[in-house]
Amino acid sequence: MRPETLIPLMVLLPLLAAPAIFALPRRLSEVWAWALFISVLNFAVAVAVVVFAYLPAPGSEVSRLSEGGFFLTGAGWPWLEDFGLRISFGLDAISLWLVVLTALLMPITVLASRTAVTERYREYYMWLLLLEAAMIGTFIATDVIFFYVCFEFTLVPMFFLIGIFGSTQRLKAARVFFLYTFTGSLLMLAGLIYLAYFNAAQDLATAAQTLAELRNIDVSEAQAWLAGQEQAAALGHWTFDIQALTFTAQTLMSPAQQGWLLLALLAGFAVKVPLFPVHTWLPLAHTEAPTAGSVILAGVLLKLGTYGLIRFALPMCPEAVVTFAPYIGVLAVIAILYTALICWVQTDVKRLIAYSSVSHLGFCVLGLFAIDAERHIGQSGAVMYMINHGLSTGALFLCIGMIYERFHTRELAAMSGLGRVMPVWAFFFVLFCLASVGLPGLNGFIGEFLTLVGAFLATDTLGMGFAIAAGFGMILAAIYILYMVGKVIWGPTKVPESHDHNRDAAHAGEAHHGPAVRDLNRREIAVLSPLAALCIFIGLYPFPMLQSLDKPVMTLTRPAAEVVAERADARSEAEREQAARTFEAIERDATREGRR
Amino acid sequence: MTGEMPSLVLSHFLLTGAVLFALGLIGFVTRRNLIIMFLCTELMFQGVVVTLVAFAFYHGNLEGQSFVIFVLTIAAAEAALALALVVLLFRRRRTLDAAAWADLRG
Amino acid sequence: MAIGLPRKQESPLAIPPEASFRSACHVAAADRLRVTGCPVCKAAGRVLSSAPNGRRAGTDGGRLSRTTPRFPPLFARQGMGHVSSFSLFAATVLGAIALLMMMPRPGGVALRRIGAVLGAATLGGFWLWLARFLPDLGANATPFAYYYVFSAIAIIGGVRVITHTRPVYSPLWFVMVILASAGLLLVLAAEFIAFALVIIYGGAILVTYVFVIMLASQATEASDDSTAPAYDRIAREPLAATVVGFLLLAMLLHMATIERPSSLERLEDRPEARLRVVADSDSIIELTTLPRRAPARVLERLRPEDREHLAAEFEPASPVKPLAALLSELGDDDEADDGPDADDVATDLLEAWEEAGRTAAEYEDELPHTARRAVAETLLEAVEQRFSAYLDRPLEPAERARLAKAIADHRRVDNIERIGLDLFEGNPLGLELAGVILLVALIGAVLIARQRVTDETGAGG
Amino acid sequence: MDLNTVKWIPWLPAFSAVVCCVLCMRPAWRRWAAPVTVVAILASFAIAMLAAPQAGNPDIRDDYRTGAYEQQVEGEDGIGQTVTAFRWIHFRDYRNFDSEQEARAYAEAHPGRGEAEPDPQTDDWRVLETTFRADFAYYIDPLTLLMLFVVCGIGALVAIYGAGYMSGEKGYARFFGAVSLFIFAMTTVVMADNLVLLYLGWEMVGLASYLLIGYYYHRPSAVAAAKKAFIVNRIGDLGFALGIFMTFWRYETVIIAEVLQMATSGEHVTDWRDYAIPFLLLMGALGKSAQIPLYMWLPDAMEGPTPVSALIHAATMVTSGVYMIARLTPVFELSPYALPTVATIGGITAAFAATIATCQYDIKRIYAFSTVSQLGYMFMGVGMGLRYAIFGGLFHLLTHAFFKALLFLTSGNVMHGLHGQLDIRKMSGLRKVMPYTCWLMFAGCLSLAAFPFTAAFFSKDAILAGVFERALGYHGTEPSNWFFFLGGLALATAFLTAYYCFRAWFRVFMGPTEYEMGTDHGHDEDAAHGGHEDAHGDDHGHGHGEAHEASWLMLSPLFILAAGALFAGFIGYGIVQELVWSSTAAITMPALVEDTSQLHLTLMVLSGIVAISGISTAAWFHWLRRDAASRIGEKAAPLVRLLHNKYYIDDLCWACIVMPLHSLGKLFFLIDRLVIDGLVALVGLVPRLMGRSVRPSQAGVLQGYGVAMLAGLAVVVAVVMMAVYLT
Repeated sequence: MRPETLIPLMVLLPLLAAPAIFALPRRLSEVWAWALFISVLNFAVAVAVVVFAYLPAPGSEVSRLSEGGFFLTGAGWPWLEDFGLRISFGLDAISLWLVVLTALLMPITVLASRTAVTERYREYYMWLLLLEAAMIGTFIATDVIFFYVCFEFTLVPMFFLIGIFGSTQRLKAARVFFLYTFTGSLLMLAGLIYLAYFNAAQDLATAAQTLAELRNIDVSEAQAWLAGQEQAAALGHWTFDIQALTFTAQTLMSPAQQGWLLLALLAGFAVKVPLFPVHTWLPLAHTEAPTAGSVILAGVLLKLGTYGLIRFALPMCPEAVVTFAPYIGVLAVIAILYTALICWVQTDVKRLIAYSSVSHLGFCVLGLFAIDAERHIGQSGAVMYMINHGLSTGALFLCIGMIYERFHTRELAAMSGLGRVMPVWAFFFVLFCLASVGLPGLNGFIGEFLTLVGAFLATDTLGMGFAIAAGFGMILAAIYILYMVGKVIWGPTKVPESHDHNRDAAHAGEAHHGPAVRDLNRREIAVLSPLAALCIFIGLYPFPMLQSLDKPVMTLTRPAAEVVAERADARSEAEREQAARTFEAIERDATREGRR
Repeated sequence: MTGEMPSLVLSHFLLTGAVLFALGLIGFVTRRNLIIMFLCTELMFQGVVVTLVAFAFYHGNLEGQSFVIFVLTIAAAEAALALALVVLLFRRRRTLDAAAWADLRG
Repeated sequence: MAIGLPRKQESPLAIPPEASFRSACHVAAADRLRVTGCPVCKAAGRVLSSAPNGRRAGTDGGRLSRTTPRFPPLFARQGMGHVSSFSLFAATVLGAIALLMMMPRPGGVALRRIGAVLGAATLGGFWLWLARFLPDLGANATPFAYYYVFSAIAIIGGVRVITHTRPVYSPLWFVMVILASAGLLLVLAAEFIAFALVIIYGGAILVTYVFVIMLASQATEASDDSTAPAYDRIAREPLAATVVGFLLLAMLLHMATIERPSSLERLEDRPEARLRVVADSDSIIELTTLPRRAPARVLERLRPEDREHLAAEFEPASPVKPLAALLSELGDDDEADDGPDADDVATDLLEAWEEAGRTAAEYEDELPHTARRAVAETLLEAVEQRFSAYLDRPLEPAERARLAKAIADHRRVDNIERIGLDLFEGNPLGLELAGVILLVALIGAVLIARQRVTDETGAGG
Repeated sequence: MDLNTVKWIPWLPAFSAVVCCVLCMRPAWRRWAAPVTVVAILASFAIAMLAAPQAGNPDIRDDYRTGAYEQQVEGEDGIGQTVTAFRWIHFRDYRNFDSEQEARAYAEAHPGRGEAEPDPQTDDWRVLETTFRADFAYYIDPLTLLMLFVVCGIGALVAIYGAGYMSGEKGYARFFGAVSLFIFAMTTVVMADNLVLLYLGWEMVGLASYLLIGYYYHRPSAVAAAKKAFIVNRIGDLGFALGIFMTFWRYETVIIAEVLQMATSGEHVTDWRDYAIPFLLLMGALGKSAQIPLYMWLPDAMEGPTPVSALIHAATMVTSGVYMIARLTPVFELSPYALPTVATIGGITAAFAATIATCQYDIKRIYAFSTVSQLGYMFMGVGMGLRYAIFGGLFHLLTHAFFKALLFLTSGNVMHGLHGQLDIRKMSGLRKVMPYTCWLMFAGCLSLAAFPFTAAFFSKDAILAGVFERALGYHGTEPSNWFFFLGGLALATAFLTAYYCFRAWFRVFMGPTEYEMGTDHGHDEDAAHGGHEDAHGDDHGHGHGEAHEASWLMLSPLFILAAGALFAGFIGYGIVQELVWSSTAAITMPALVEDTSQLHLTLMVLSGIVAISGISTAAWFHWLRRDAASRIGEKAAPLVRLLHNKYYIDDLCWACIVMPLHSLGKLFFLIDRLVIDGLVALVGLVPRLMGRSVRPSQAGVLQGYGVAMLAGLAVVVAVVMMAVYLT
């Protein structure tokens, strides 16, 4: 079976399984078993794709992963042919790792929500599988509208998951979550359609003309160059292929148009990433979402925003990205410091971690917009950050879910010194906290360190100041994480009382006095141990992932890097002229004095 | 003045008819008593009748006047039915206030 | 090939660049007017339409040749000859204010009195302004006087109908209005309508109103109106209603009184066309009408044998007898019996009469005024020739006047007959419908009255 | 044994850490944690010592005296060798060339960098090469060996002691897991080949200290201390990270050997970044070695169990800062102000900490502040930029490891015996009760006070010599009296050091033997008593439960340490001098020009006198005339209180840093909920308001509609009239 067919399988499998699960099995254990089977199967397919990725494509001896662009692309099916809409899909290194992350998190969340959800469970697992299908669909899409459809469709299951299975204020949270992201993404759609229109409105003559103006080269040369480019064939008629549109946006759009396109894209993705001013929906959604919901929300949904930024915003509007990078950098730094401080004063554990993921994604965005003429460390760091944040924060939410299952409270004040009572849980919790704070040796460090290096070295767009400010974020992160760990794990043992009486209701014979708290059972260890192992493994040996990311990230950031290089040259020329002028002025004075 | 012989011109009668019609209209809109409102519609009919006859006269044919006959029949029929309804309404809510019947509001 | 993008945006509305909105509207308005003629009189329109540029073909000249129908600017001298629209508007505004003050409002009795006074003053002032020429008219002033008096009463009655707080008095004032308008109708020589109005309206409808008001309104003491239900004492948003009402009135009046290009207008301009109201007592208006003929349409449909019988019935009273009597009267003061005998005089007069009738028919499609005058003159001349032939001397003016009067008397058809004829000949369908409507109304009223109604308010009764 | 086995040194303790974690699972297995850890550390120690001969370049050694040698930092004949374990973080970037030939030439010139390939979009050629390389690789040079000796040696001894000390603890395996994790981290720091790996070790050491300080986690003070330690370290690490970024920005590489190579190569043009890098790296060192701005975590770190204090907060972790500066001295040399700053901070910290130590009453606090001041000495030594100074600094590091570990472990014995009692006012005359501990501590104190011919005497003398050589402008440095001031400060600190350590000793062991037992039961608060039954009466009445001497398992390592503390001077002087001067630290050091033996002799005599006078004053006040001490104490009460409260610096930094940040957090949270949420809600409100404003127009009243119709009609008529009239 050709590897290309594996890719749509990952979407179709959960998509078809979801209604089946909803309809057929009756008992909770059956439904859960089937859901687990489907998600594990999907993970297996994902692993198969990774294996294919590392194998050399027929005819070339180097592994597929090492080519730059989309290495596994399928022809896809025509959807609305006369509008140029096709369901076309393709994987490159970035989307590959994100798909594997999604495929990994899904079985783990299903495994974790065995005891969490006891009523309306068929619906619950249906929505989970639909969510998985939508997410994987977004990552594999190479057609803009297919991407947008999946991007939007992720909202629906999430809305129901929060709305039905959340805690107290779940309806408000679901509503705010849905409307907030939805309005943002509508603007994005507008931008994308404008781009498609712009592309359709071009034909070779006018394209050469605009290119000549933009690059102030003569028309014939622009014509010749355009003829050479194979993506130029897409000019003149309606198409939504990402690469064609990227080519048009890069070459033919004026900086102003690119600015507007960037603003539209930012509107959609900034809300999803939660960048600073538009982040207020996240803490609300997280505290109200069920465990599985917030794991997926933090693990993958937030990455849709950053994935969108690197896939769409960076390559499509390089000029605008370079001009706007410092401002977005400022927003990112504010996000890091502002939310880190907020985390420190939180009383609800889940809200604390929600705010912490806003702070962490601030790092990710900082890395993304650290455009450097020769290096792409920032962007690679950002992609690594996405994956690592998914693992560590997802695991953190799982730990908290386990606490919530036992004590039905998330108040920090209500519990302390659980380390003594639940040592295994404590070990995992401390491990994931340290991973999320970016302790070297664990996976958080890779992303954080590389984004900071990228920000530090991108002197033209960001520079030292941003890295130092973000560095303080690292310290604040240590503060609020240790504040939480100190409260929850260490200190004198205090178990929330609410736990006792409902536990007694469940087990009549339980010794009613004293916290008969169960530590993690085998299932829960099975949930956490793969994530822990991955955290340590990626922390110590990220080499294969980093190696695979090099080329795709370079192809995506190359236009922006070229713009930075051009501007740097222009600046240096201006300086040189300036210096020449002052030199002449000095000479003139000297000669005048000489004459006098 | 032009020394022209002033004469009773159509406009005179239109003036009166129009005034009567306007009064009826204003009455209909301002008065809150249902019956008086219908009475004001009758007043409007009256204005129309005057105008009709004036035009009939000025056109030298009697179509206007014959049309007045129809106006009268309509007025009569309308009065009969309207008043019957008003009585019913009154019996239902013991008030003739038009505002009492505002259930179809937005 | 995918859909090519439209190169240039063709705007559907292909307005010629230079045409501005206003001119476009003007063109449309002018067309409309030319086609339908004066919105006021349908007949005039027909005439105009035949003439391409509004000139009536083959008329005797006169100031018909107005090329494009142009409305004079707003405040030009008005058709009513001596009323400037400014005064009209001033009167309307004052009237509105007065009415507003007179509206029933809680406690504002003093205000309502002032309003009444102001209203009366405005009405009086306007009438005086309109009728400032009455004194120098002398004899011809009577119709004006009647008009002014009756319309004043009607307007005052109307105002009192809507401003009176006690619902019982409104219909009574309405009766006053009915009577006044009946007067007006009489001025317009529509006696039948006037009286029908008084009988049907005044008598029947308003009585039912009073009856229902008595039935429906709670018993309120006669004197003070404070206990009257609130909905009677307070008007609903009087200000808005009054303002809008009088705005509409002002516009209607303005339209009514402006100089219009319609032929009727032209008629009024020509002095001779102005209707001279003959001051004779019994028949105010010299009414010319076509010879009374049985309605051809009716006859056609009848059975042959009925046709003669009916035709005879409808045979218009032959004019011979009165004319013969007049002739003999004129002739007896000299050679009594030497004139031809009555019968052949009658036949001569009949032939002359029918021959004149035929010539009059040509004017059928003429304007009513011209038709009426032409018919009258042809008949007068034909009979005059016969008389002078018999009396072999020209008639003195007095005799001519008596002859004209005799013809007029003969031809005069009084209003009721005319309406009957018009109803049955003009629109028999309308009549039938009217009957049906009345029947339906009757049944409806009965059914509604019999309906049992549960009292929503739960109060007794 | 070839050099490659060196790469196993860090991974043995790491493996033992994992084993310890597994051992935590079952109570029965806990007993095995200690042996596993000790074996692992000893194995690493053995590998390190066996690899010593291969390390470094034998032919460099003989001409180190003259310094006139030209050598490679790395490679066969270089100073140290690099051993790679596995690849960690790599980044590849395209290097563009205009023509194909250039690209091909470059590819041949740098094998293994990838071959030339045409650029699809533009017409030039490019080569894909690795720009950022950070592997798990280890750079072995004499300095590394010295540090390994300290880390693994002392580590092993402390681990053995810990086995005895921590027996019976519930978290026994957890302790040893953390210790082995620490050894792994420390060895990584010491052997790191690139700065990023150094940073990894740096932070892991911080984590290990966090876990160990917070070992007694049921005590909130321990948890707070652990958190404080980790956060203060993290602040230092931020500076260090920024230093790494700056070096990568400046040298395009993070590998220490390459950086040193470039720094020491002739044609290196220094720009502003070279001035900034040392200061950033210094910030990291200050955080880790608890110097002036970031020292407040070390005294609180005494909350941890004593072996931890001995190993981490005396011997190894705190010295990582000194090691880093020594390793990167050539980089520090680039900026003229860097090393003097290091020296100044060291000097001031030494004096400052010594003053505070004089008025502390808790033995471990005294030794904590003494560690801070001794580290100040080492900073001074490293910061001079002269051969003797750097030798002195690093030799002092070694000797300090011995005697400070000894002192801490003996105080551990005291605490162990007196059930957690550490306040010297509540105990005296314990020499009869705990004779071995008494005389072992006496040996440690002698060495700390730099009593003539003890180990510290030689190392401190070398530092003083270095300071005064620099002051006098020997070996090509220009004389500056600032270093005279530092020298004087150092001598004063020496006096104070001698005074406070013997003050403690005399108070604890001399005088009448009466003491108060401590409060904590053995070592564990847990109600369920651990297996270890406290053999001695566990009632904690006043004075009558008697102290006891530590077990042999605990005393044996102390004897070794005592031997080291006393005789390391003679044995180690030559070896350490050789190791230091042939390591990368001494590349840029000026050669020995003047003959300084005369200076050394005078300084030896001077410091001897100072030490003896310090000891005698301590004896006078705290042994013979204790009442005199108390009288002076009352007179100088405010000064004593100031010093006891550590100049109130802790409270100061709490008030002006921690509290404002916390309230800022609260403010931001408020803003987040009100302002930003408010705006969103506002946007939601607008449509609702519009709806409400239109509703009354549909009031349902008939006349209302009538008026509306009328108004509409009037408007229409008006418009038509206007249109007709105005045309």
